[in-house]
Amino acid sequence: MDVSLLLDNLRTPAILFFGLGVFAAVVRSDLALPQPIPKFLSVYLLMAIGLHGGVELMRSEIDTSVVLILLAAVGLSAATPLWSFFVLRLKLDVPNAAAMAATYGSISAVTFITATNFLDSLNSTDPAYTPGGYMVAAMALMESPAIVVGVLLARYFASPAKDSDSSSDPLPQEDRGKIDWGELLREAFFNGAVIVLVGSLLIGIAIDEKGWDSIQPFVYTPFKGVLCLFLLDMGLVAARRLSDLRRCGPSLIAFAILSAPLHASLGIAVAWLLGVGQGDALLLAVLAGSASYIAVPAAMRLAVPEANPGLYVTMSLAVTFPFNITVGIPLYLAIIEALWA
Amino acid sequence: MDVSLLLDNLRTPAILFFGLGVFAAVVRSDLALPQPIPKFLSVYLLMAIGLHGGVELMRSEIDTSVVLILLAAVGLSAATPLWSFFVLRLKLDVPNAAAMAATYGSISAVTFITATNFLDSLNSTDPAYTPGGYMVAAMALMESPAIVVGVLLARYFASPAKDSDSSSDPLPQEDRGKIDWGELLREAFFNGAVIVLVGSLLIGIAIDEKGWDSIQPFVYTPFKGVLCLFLLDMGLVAARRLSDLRRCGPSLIAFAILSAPLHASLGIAVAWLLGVGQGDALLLAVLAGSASYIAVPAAMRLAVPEANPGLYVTMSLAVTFPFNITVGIPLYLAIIEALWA
Amino acid sequence: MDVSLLLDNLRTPAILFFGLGVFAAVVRSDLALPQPIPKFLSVYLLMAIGLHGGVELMRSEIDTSVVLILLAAVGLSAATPLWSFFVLRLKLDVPNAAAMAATYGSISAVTFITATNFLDSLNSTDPAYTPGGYMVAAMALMESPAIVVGVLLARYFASPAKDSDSSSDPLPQEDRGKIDWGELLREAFFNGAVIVLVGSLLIGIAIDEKGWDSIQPFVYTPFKGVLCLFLLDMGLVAARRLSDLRRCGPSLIAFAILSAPLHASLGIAVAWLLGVGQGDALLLAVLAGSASYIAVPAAMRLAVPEANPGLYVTMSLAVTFPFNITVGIPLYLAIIEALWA
Amino acid sequence: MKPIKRMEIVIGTVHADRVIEALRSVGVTGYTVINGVSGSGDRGTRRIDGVSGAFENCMVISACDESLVDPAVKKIKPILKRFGGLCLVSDAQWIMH
Amino acid sequence: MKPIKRMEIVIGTVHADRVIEALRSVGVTGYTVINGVSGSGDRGTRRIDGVSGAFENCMVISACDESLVDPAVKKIKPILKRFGGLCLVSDAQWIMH
Amino acid sequence: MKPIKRMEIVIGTVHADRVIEALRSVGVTGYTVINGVSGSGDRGTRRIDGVSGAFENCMVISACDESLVDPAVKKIKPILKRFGGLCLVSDAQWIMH
Ligand SMILES: Nc1ncnc2c1ncn2[C@@H]1O[C@H](COP(=O)(O)O)[C@@H](O)[C@H]1O
Ligand SMILES: Nc1ncnc2c1ncn2[C@@H]1O[C@H](COP(=O)(O)O)[C@@H](O)[C@H]1O
Ligand SMILES: Nc1ncnc2c1ncn2[C@@H]1O[C@H](COP(=O)(O)O)[C@@H](O)[C@H]1O
Ligand code: NA
Ligand code: NA
Ligand code: NA
Repeated sequence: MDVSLLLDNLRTPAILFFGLGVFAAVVRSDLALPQPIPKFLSVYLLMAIGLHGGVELMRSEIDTSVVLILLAAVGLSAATPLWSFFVLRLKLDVPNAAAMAATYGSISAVTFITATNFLDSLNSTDPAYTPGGYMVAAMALMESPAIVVGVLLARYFASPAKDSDSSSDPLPQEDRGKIDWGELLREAFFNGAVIVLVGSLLIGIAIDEKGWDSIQPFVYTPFKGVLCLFLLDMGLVAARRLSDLRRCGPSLIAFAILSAPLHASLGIAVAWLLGVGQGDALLLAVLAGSASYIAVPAAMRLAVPEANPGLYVTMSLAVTFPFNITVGIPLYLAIIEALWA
Repeated sequence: MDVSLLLDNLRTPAILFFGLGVFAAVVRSDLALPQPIPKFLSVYLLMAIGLHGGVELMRSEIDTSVVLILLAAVGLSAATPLWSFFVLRLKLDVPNAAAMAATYGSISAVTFITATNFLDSLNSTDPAYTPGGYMVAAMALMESPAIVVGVLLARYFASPAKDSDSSSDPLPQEDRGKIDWGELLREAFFNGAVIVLVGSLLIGIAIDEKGWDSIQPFVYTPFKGVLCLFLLDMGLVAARRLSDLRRCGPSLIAFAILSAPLHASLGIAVAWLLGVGQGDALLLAVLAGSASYIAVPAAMRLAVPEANPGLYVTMSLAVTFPFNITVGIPLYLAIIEALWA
Repeated sequence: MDVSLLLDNLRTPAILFFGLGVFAAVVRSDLALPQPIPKFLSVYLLMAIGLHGGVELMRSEIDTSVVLILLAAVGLSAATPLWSFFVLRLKLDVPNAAAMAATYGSISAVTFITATNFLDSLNSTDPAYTPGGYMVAAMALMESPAIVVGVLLARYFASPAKDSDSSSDPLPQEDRGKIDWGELLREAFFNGAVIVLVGSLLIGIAIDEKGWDSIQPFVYTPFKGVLCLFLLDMGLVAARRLSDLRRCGPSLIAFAILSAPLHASLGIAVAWLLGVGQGDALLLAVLAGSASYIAVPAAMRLAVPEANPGLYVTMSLAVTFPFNITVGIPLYLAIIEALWA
Repeated sequence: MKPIKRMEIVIGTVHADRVIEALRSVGVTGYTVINGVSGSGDRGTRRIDGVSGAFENCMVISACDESLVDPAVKKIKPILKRFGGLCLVSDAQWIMH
Repeated sequence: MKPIKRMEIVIGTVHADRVIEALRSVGVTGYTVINGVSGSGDRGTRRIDGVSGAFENCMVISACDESLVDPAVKKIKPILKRFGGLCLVSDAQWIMH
Repeated sequence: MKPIKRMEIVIGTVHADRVIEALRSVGVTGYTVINGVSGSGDRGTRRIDGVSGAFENCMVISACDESLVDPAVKKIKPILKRFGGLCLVSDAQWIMH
């Protein structure tokens, strides 16, 4: 692996601020970006990436290869939870394995954004390094399928309800644990992150260049600076969860670290088969290799409340996310450059 | 009416984001911009519009027609609550009719801003389409009179206090319900929205071009993008109030929809008499036709607590505001273009 | 003193917004920027000033005079609390005198930023008016020493514990009041303000021009506008504390007003001895003359909880801060211009 | 003054609507909601840390007639059993105005 | 420990100063205020939805001597009658420190 | 239902970790924290005004077995003595789920 790629990545302002956040948490500083600032920043980032993707999509031509990429993206998001579930069942019970599988099948928008940022910072003149606007659509399409698959897994393999407490339970047996499908699908497809991302993408497509010019001083120009602030907070949050790792055990941590390059390699393989450029390939790798810590946890708390968020959020936030944005992104690009050469 | 104006308006990013917010609320998404973010954004918008108006005011010449516009604005804001009150009394008791009348006499800054944004998006080369900075002053002057008139109406037509509970009331009869004029005037003229708007206007007048250059990358360049984010939230808030409409009854809804073009027509008539340009005319129409949902409700909760905010806020926020920013603004401009032609 | 400097300063947008905040508080407006917006803005300002300082530092040459300035800064921050403590002991008990001394030994980042802003607004072509990036490092170095000195003073001169309540106290005598040095040093050197400032400074040094270009639309271009919004809030907060002044007594107020130009003069003297330019001299004056209201109070609440924040925060926030940003900055510059001429 | 019961329920914010609906369904229409609450219980620690609001709690406080407590509790218990949380009932005097 | 009364008042945030002044006027100087509270009562539902903070509630909690409750209630009642709200009084033990 | 004790502690947010650690050290693992609380007491008024969060309070509420109250109070008292605050204990019924 070309070590200069890794160093380049570690020297981008965004990653340095992530490191600052980690440092602050480790020395137990009282530094904090209290809620709802991080939530606000994440709405901003999703809106910005969605709009920009939509505008780019409008500017470019859509051919069959784009449709294939989008289909492949959905496929990856639905397939990775399946094998993950069975691997995770070796260590976890059904609800926890299903929630974790859904988490790792879905994607992390901030990892995607960080990868875009990294590609940009390379200042490459090769157009193959500029990802297409449809990659944002691919991201949007990958958020939800894993949620649905995860809940189906949790349901299908659910152990029969324990009877021990049925006497004290005022609800009829069949009422407990039933899936509310309307609610689940709403949560999967209409959760805040998906709505903002897809909505902004569509708005980016709908508006004309004049409209884009009028808003891009807010949604485009300051984007990378805002990302720094957001990653500062992510560093704080991720590092503060490090102490929870002990309770998770080494096999889970191994899964969290190994599944990232594994899933990313799947993404790279698909990208290679589809013959897309290096930029698109990196983003597909990052989408496949990243794990959700916003949309999926929110959905799991509703649909699989038996699962322990102390496991699936901790893994995706404190292990997979830092791995991907520091080492993963340059590593995947190194693999791609070797293959594409 | 020129339907292309309507479509132009519906395709501006700001209106599309309003629609996205409405959609998210209708599908019961968990999307939210939690407090105090919306409050922060509204302070930003008022500050930005005030500063820009002040700077424009400084750059332009002030003649008697400007003074006449300002006087007309105050007149409209004080007169519309009067007739509204008597119409509303057909359906509502005194406190509710008074609070509603005040709401519709006052103005909605965001509707004003959206109209400015719309004028701008027309990219017209005709200088008559560029409103003067004094229109911001007109807006500032229209916020408060309606509040005072509303409270006076509530007081003047107040039913005598019911005696039924006087025995359990430890306060002497005359103490209850007395207006605290100091508090009322403070609320009318010094509420947060008025202070920020008027203060920023004056600061815009006081600073020189160098000062404006130093702050406009924050208060001017990103303005239209921030408006999108704010309207996303407004869409959420307005649509979440739609369910309260049932309790309000059709006559109130009819008032909320009809009073907007009616008051706007008054504004257009005045503008026509004063011979101002199309831009100024549209803004005067929008000021007259819009209803408050920030400053007035805050004042009414203090001065007319007997009135039910479930009525006056719901009407202005969930009916009049969406009507104005989607259909109203292009409609009023179409009328103006027909008249001015 | 050149009165035009004073008027120039009072006409900068930032100071005018501070005045607007004061006005709003005095007329008891309900205007507010609720938490955590001010906290968010202060993180932004520290991040922005740190990054810019780091980048400037990288661009300039570091010579021995820079090292001397930094040493002088630390010296000022450690020395001013000493004499302040003994003066304050005339009126205050040990904990309050120590906390107040620490407050006045440390610095106010927003005063520093306002001074930078003021220098910038002068549009001077003389390079001596452009402060070096190392002045941000000087500021960062001055935050913490005063905290340590203050706590040492509180400890060294502490009165022996009162025995009257020892019977009801379940902890052994020696346990109460013991300093937790680990915690104190963490609070002094790793508190949020210091971390963000120093971290951003180092990141500013670490990144290259490309990295700076990518983030400066967020951290540099809108900076002065954000400062306006922040000073609006500072005006509100400072003026709302004015009512607490009565309880503080005239001698404390005299200290708060007089120590500012006194300490600033010390800073000017040091700057003069070191032969630095007018810009650097002004910033050193402002650092010496300003008092902390974020980092130090947070540390004092932990380490000297017996001290009354109603005294030390009120003095620094409601007296010294307004004095410095309105009158102090132009006054110090006038002195500097007279001396340097 | 009138003696009433004070119910105090801690529940994940995402589940709060269920609790409020349960209260309404038995006739409890007065309640107060405190948002942005964190805590710790059988199911671990719930922080309000950045990023997602999914682990935020809220506290619902309701003063109601003693006769409504039993039906309300019957409805709320299964929600707490499924999603975790806490329900306390205590005595208080209601100042009638 | 010392037995005291715990007063718990829900009031619109814009009216909170009145309640606090009422408490102070009868000698209650210790209180705690929780902001950003929503709820529902006789006068409908109060959300903390965007835009305006005009419909936000807050909760004022005060532990005070039994003898202060009656005068405090006398002052607070008319405020609640005019602007809506809730006042509960319950028993508690105060841990003296 | 099970009778338990309800502890309610107001403390500066910067000191909250001490209180929670004290609770945990005696075996109280269930608690709820309300942040962003202001108030007034012997040591003056604590606003949540801008700039610094150093003067914010928080409220820690814990329902626990009567037997845990005394050891918890023993640990919490010195914290309150040193940093100020309030601790109330009252009776409640815990709805077991
Ligand atoms: N004993 C308790 N006292 C106070 N709050 C509690 C207690 N137990 C649980 N909670 C609250 O209820 C939430 C969910 O509890 P649990 O389902 O037990 O994890 C926790 O995060 C706490 O906020
Ligand atoms: N029974 C109740 N229990 C808890 N909170 C209440 C109750 N009744 C009213 N409230 C609170 O007091 C506020 C005003 O009540 P009201 O004046 O009855 O509309 C409501 O928005 C609730 O937050
Ligand atoms: N009697 C009381 N009732 C309610 N809250 C109190 C009371 N006394 C103190 N507090 C709270 O505890 C905090 C610290 O109290 P103190 O140490 O007495 O200044 C205050 O800021 C209040 O929030
Ligand atoms: Na994935
Ligand atoms: Na109007
Ligand atoms: Na100083």
